[in-house]
Amino acid sequence: MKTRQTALAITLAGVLAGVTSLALADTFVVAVPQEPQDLAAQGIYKEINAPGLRNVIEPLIMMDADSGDYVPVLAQDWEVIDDTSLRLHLREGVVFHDGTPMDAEAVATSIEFVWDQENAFTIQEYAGPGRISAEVEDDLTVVVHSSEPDPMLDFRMSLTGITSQDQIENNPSAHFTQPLGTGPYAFEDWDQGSSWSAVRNDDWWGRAADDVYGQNIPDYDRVRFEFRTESSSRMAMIMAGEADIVVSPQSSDCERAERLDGFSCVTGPSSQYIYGRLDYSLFADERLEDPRIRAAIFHALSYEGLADILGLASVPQGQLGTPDMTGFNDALEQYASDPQRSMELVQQAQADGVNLNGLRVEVMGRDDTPRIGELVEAIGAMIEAVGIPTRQNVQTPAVANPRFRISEYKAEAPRAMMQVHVKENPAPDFGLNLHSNYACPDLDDPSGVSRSSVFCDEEFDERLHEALTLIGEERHEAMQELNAFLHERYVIIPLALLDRAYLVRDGLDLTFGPDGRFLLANVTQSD
Amino acid sequence: MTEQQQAVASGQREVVLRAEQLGKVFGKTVRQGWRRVDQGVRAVNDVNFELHRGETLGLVGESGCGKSTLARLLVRLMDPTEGRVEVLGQNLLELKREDLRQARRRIQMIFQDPYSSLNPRMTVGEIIGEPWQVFPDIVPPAQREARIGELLQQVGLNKSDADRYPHQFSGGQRQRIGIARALAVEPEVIICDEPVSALDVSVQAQVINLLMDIQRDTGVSYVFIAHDLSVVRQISDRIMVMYLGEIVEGGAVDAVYESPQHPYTTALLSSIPVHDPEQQSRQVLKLPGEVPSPMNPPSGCKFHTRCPYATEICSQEVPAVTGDLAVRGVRCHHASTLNFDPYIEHITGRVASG
Amino acid sequence: MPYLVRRAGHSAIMLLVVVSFVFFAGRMIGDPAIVMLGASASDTALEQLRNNLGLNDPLLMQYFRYVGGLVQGDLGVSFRYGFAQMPAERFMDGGGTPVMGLVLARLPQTLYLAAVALGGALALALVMGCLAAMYPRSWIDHLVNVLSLASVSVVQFWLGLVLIVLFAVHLGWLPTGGYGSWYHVILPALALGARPLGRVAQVTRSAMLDEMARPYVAAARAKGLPEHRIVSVHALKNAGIPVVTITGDELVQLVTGAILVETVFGWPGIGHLLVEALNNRDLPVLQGAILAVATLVIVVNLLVDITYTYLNPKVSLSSREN
Amino acid sequence: MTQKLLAKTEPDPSVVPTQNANVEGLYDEERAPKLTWKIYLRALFSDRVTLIAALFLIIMAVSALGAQFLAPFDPNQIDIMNRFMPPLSMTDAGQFHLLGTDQLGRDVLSRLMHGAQVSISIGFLGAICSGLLGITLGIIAGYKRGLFEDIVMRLVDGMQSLPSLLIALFVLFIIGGGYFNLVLVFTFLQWTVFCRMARSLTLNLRDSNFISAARVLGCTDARIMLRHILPNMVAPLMVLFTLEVAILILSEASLSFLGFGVQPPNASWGRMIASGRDHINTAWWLVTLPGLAIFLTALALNLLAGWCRAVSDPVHSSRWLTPKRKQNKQEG
Amino acid sequence: MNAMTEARTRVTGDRVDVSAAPIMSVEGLSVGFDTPHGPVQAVDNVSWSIRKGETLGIIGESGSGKSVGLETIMGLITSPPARISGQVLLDGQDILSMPQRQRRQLRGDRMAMIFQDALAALNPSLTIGTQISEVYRIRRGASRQAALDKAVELMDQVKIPSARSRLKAYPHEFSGGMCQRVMIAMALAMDPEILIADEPTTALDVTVQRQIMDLLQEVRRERGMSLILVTHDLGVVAECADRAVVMYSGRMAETATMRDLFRTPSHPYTRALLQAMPRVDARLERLQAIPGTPPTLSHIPSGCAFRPRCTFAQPRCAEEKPELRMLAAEHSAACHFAEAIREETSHD
Repeated sequence: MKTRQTALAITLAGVLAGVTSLALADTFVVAVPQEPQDLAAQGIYKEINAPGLRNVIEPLIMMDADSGDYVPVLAQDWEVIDDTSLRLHLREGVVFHDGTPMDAEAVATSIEFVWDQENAFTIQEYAGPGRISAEVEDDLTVVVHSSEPDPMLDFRMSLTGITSQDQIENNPSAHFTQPLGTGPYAFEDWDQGSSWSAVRNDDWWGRAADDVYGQNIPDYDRVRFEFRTESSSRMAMIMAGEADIVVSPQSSDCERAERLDGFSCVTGPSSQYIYGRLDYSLFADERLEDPRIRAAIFHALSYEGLADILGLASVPQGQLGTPDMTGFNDALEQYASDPQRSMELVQQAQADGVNLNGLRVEVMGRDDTPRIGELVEAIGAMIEAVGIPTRQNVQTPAVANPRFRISEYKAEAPRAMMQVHVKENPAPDFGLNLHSNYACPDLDDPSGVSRSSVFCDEEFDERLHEALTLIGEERHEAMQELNAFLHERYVIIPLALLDRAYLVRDGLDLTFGPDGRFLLANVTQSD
Repeated sequence: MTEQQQAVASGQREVVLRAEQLGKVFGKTVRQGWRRVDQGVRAVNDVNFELHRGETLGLVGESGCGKSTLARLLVRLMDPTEGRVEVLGQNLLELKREDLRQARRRIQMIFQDPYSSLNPRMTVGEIIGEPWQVFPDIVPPAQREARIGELLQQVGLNKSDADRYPHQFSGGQRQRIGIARALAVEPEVIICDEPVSALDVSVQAQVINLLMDIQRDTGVSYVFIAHDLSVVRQISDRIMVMYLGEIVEGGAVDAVYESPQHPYTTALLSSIPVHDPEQQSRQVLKLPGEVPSPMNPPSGCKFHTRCPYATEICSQEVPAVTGDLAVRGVRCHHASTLNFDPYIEHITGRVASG
Repeated sequence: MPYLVRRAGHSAIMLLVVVSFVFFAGRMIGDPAIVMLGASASDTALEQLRNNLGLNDPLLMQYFRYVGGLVQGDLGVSFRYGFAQMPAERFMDGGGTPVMGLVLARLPQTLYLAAVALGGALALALVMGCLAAMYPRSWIDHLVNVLSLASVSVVQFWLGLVLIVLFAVHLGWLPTGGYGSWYHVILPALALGARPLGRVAQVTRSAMLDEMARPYVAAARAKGLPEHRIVSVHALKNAGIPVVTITGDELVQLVTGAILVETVFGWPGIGHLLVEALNNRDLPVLQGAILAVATLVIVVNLLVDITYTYLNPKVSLSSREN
Repeated sequence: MTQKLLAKTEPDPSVVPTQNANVEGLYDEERAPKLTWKIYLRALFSDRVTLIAALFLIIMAVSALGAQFLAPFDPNQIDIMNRFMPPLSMTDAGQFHLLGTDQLGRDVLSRLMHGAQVSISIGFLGAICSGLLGITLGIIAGYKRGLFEDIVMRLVDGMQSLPSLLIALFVLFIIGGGYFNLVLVFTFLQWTVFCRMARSLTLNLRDSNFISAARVLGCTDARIMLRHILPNMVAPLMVLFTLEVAILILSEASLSFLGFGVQPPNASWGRMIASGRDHINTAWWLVTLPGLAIFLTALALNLLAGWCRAVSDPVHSSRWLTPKRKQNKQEG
Repeated sequence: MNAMTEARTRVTGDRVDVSAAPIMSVEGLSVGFDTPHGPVQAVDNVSWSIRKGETLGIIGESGSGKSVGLETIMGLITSPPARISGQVLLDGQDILSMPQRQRRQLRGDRMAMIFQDALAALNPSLTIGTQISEVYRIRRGASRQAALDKAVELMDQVKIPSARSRLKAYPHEFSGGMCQRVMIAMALAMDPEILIADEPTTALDVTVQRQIMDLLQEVRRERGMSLILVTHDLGVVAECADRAVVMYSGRMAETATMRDLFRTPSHPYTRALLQAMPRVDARLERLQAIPGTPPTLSHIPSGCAFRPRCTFAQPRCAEEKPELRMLAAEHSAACHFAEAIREETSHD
């Protein structure tokens, strides 16, 4: 019985495949590194969650990374009422792909659904201190509230995808697999394990609007996102002409693209950076609290070299963030690469009775970090070279090893782990960074967001608390000082700032969108 | 009668091996519902005999008649399901593991296939000397090498052969090695399981002569199993004929060969091709069919399906043994009424003229 | 047929062992809630998710619920795919992406790939093996020997990579991967079929050599049968038993090979699903995929056994042991 | 028929007279000449393919064993300035990299040699451990029979009907990768192969008369198993062992590909492929060379095992051991 | 006494026209092989012939080359790998020089062969009916049903009871004697003129051996076939054959009519063999054993192969290979002293 069905399925699949491949003449193919977990609206807050989903689901507003200003999308206008509420005026005449209108009620439903704490959505990592609710003022006006003062409500709204109210209310399971947004492309099919695709939405509001985002009105019949985990496979796809654009190429692929005809590499800055979190005061091996040992480790690394290994990356300026962020300290230099000094520091420490016997710095990476294997090996080799033994470890099933969680530290003996990790910070402000990476985590506080920090310093916590309440230039200066404070103490090693890169076949131009998402609206035919 | 036969008849000689009501049922207990039922193959049934010192007991029968099983029961390579085996008065079946090993010194075995009965990875010296690893008291270590040489010479091989491997020898020579190995523990009884049937005609005679010489010199007793009646006659003092696990006739060898009382014995004797073209005008008692499967043996007399003389009673009643099978006896309803003389003229005739 | 019933019984017990092993061992990998939400998830979200998934119940209760679900064809709900993040009561249809659906969606692709790979390999291997056996020690024999050994010595995923670079990138003859029309299957099938090709050819060759040395072949020649009939009817049917055994064996190994090959080629089969589940610590899918593979393997073994009885009349279904 | 001996001629002096039954042997020449190592060697030398395979394995073994002394560079010495150097290139500092450098500027040849150490030793260790376990259980099961055999063989059947790499994956997923975990998992999975073979060989041997003879002689079970059964299955087990080493080397590569192999910075061939695969389009040697090393090693092992099996096969061995005749010698 | 017994067992020797031309004659046949230990000569310059309706016994121990020679005649051993020389004339045509295709036509049609281990010589996975009928169907182009009918007829002829119902049986369901009957039926399918029986009864019990030998003689007589009977059992030959060839180590030692062979054995080997046999009719004090063992083919002694075991051996025997010499009509022996030995025995 089962076998017969299978046989049938095989035959049918073969026939259908033959037919459909012929039909897909004007399809824009994007090779992406992994399959999305789901296509729920909350997924648009981070590009790697579901590449391309932003073409189907749109937010109310989006941020222009260059200027740091918000630009209109589904909301044409908005105003901050106070530090707990924000009023948004919606665009008129927009409909979801299922034909239902995008009105205030629909938007309110979407906002409340995405930020609902009952729903264990990952977007909660960007949740503010309060609960978010939305209120319909009139057909096209929505007021968003936070139960606690939240100066970044507009930022959170730029992360929120708006989808059909009808679907959320009546068919919630479809919300995760068949997104119904308002974007220029309407979801068509998700061939699990293989690809997902969307067809052109001829009713897209952007065709008529004069304040539409992007470079052009996208005009491909269909767009398909092919999942290829192997970067060499993705590269092969564009070389073989099977893909128009490849997401996340290797730097070596980009170098190769320079030499080869047929495609080119487009790069630009991103908000992703790689850092090494070296265990400090919290549950750490006490020898790591010796400033000489820490300094020795920090100075052992060749940051140029690491950026070179990573490719498509640059050496950061000794802090976790990009120069356009509030709180960025221009005066801070990256730690000097000086193995000689490191060796001296180690010897000094040993002369003072610091016994390095048994210390092994465990360099550990999660494998969703680009080039993680090489990175870990290189870092390990560099630290070893100055006389500090290491153990290197790439956690393969990368997702959420409990050992990464601070709360799990309690369960282990004093640790000496340097966790190499990639992080994306979509906010134009150091506040979130400083809080989540350096504030002493309150392990008993269930709502705390600072749980990736291994640093506990009362002075720092106090000053940060103060700084977070400031705004404007005051905030900027306070955070600059905090960055300098951390820099001196060798808390976290900023390893590299990553570039964004796409392989683009000849005949196409791609510019990075204002909010760093892959948008077909930013792709133009050059011929 | 030879001296030995006389001695047997008079019961003067010591009994070295005794089998009493020996039986073996193969196979498994089959589960029928909750009960377990024996669904076995009765390979050997009700075998009784005594073997005296220096005597040879021949055992003949067709393939599948259970004679090899019997051999294995006698050395306890298999455990019988009933009956007992005594070696020099010791019941092998009651012995504990260690005592059994010790008792094995008394009874040894020679195998049919000279190719598979020697460990190809051991030298001849190691093979022959192995029993002394197990029973170190038989020969002191210092004398072992010399003793191996002696044994090799006793079986007609060279001392220098001790360092060679079995595959360097011919079938007949290997059989000699097997004999030397059996002799190494100085046994009282040797069970010979078809020791010459795998050998070439020209070599058979050597091995038979050797076995007879050894018996003459050491007084060892043989149970000699074969399907070749000529060979059995040459070496045995007494003979037992087996059919489907049972002894159907037994007695002194000349008596059985010259006046068989069981139709099966007669058929065997008369079926032998005689290697004399002049001797062909004789009557042959031919048996139809082949030995039935032991899985479902015939009722009554097990031979009745192939017996030219079978009557109704044969298929209904199990025949009783007339006389003592070990001395002179037969298991047949009609033994007293049958005359087989025409079928064994080629045997009796020769005796008369020879 | 009592034999089949007994076999099925054994299979069921084995499946249960696998289920239990996979269920309990799977729990050693850590808290599924953290797995789903990531290291930076808040404890509230985690707790919420654990409630949603019933992870706060006693382990045994979860186990029985799992087994109970299995009996009804329910493999549970994926941690990764879909929407387990929402409390179940919010869904009118119960919610969650059923693992069964995921597995069933991927199974045909894997079977398709396996069928092409094995079918091609088998056909080629039988020819190769027979040729080698008919001309022993000739150049044909040597060639078959080296080729077949070479194809069992190659690392499948490496072969896949090399094939992609060669045929898709440099020559541009075939697609680099993905699932689609018939030519998509060629490269993955080549990479996957190499090992069975070699193994079956080897076994065919030696089995045929053995059979051709048997007395019945001499007897068949002596009665004047043409050589092609002796090879193709007499010897091949008897050589079939080891060939079927090894083919069944290879089919089992093929599923494992598929894990790597499907990953390299982006083939949406069960192997790919499994690797994704591994990488994402998607326990229900991992369990489901392993169970699907185990079931497949058991079915294959049963088929092999049935084929035996056709090939070897001495083995009958009612009497076969081991 | 006469039984009288003809006395016309004197018997051949080399033959002992017939009358003496005790010295009937014939010693003027060796009976069945042993298949000496010379014959095997001659056959090996006449089989060019196998000879090359054997030589290759010797080279591999030497470079693996002597990696510490023979490798031109420290395999973990990174050199950021000289990454992705193709084979046969010279750095500015004058270091010559025969097989180029990898993505961290490490010498590929040195890593291949150290990788050989890891890969081959995992293969060997895995095969030895699983062999010891499997053969022990197999012999005991085959010799003792009974309940023990039932249990062991049920276990073997069960385990063999599961795709082993999948189970390996799952177990490694739980206990983590690494050298000893790999060996452990390989042992756990592969013992069944040895067990099954050892048992079936034991069953065959068990019915041999020389085993019966040993039992009749009063040998203990342990002695029979060690002295009589084990030595007689060395040849097929060695063949199996060789094949298993090849299989385990391949398995190591597969598991490394999925990230369960040895941990960095140690090199193994599988890990080299796995970490080089991102660069396959740009630095072909990173994937091709370790892949070839695995392929050739496994091929050589397979060829050698195949050859050993062919020459130790009682039915076909003579065909393989017989030197090839020149065509012109043929008649008719 | 009843139908089970027959007054005469010997059914040979009758009606063979001694003057008739032989239907097959083997002339100077040699077969050699390469082994790891060097080349061996399995059959060395063997010549004999057989007439229509005759039974020829070929006697020899293992390794004497008796089967190899016949397998070469049947075309089961070919060159290469073997080295074959000499001629086998069938109706005056040398079959060894024929192309393979033509030789295959002879098999089954002109000559057929049955083997020692019948169970092994039957294909375990095909039914009896298929195996008996296939050659008839393929070579004669008969329909499936006709071929099966033929099979039933043949099975009746070889006295397999309830033949039709056993068409579907497999060889393993048959006993050894039954398998041999199936073999014979298979061999008879194409009505051959010469039947080669290679130790047809060695694996069988005495009582079954008797049945099979009788059957062979019966079909031979009915069809006027010639029978070549290969065996190591002198008794079987004595009962069945008209003439016999004695082989030793690949060479012919002696050939004679049965009467001559047993009355006046003229080769020391034949003599010794006859003396070494234990007798069913008497128990001897000692058997006259032949010393030593038959040589292996790779180490055949120089000169006369039997020399090291021969009580008559002279230095000459080590140097000179004795040729087969005619001693009397239909009696030849290959011994330097054959005449003397013949003289000696006939006086006895």
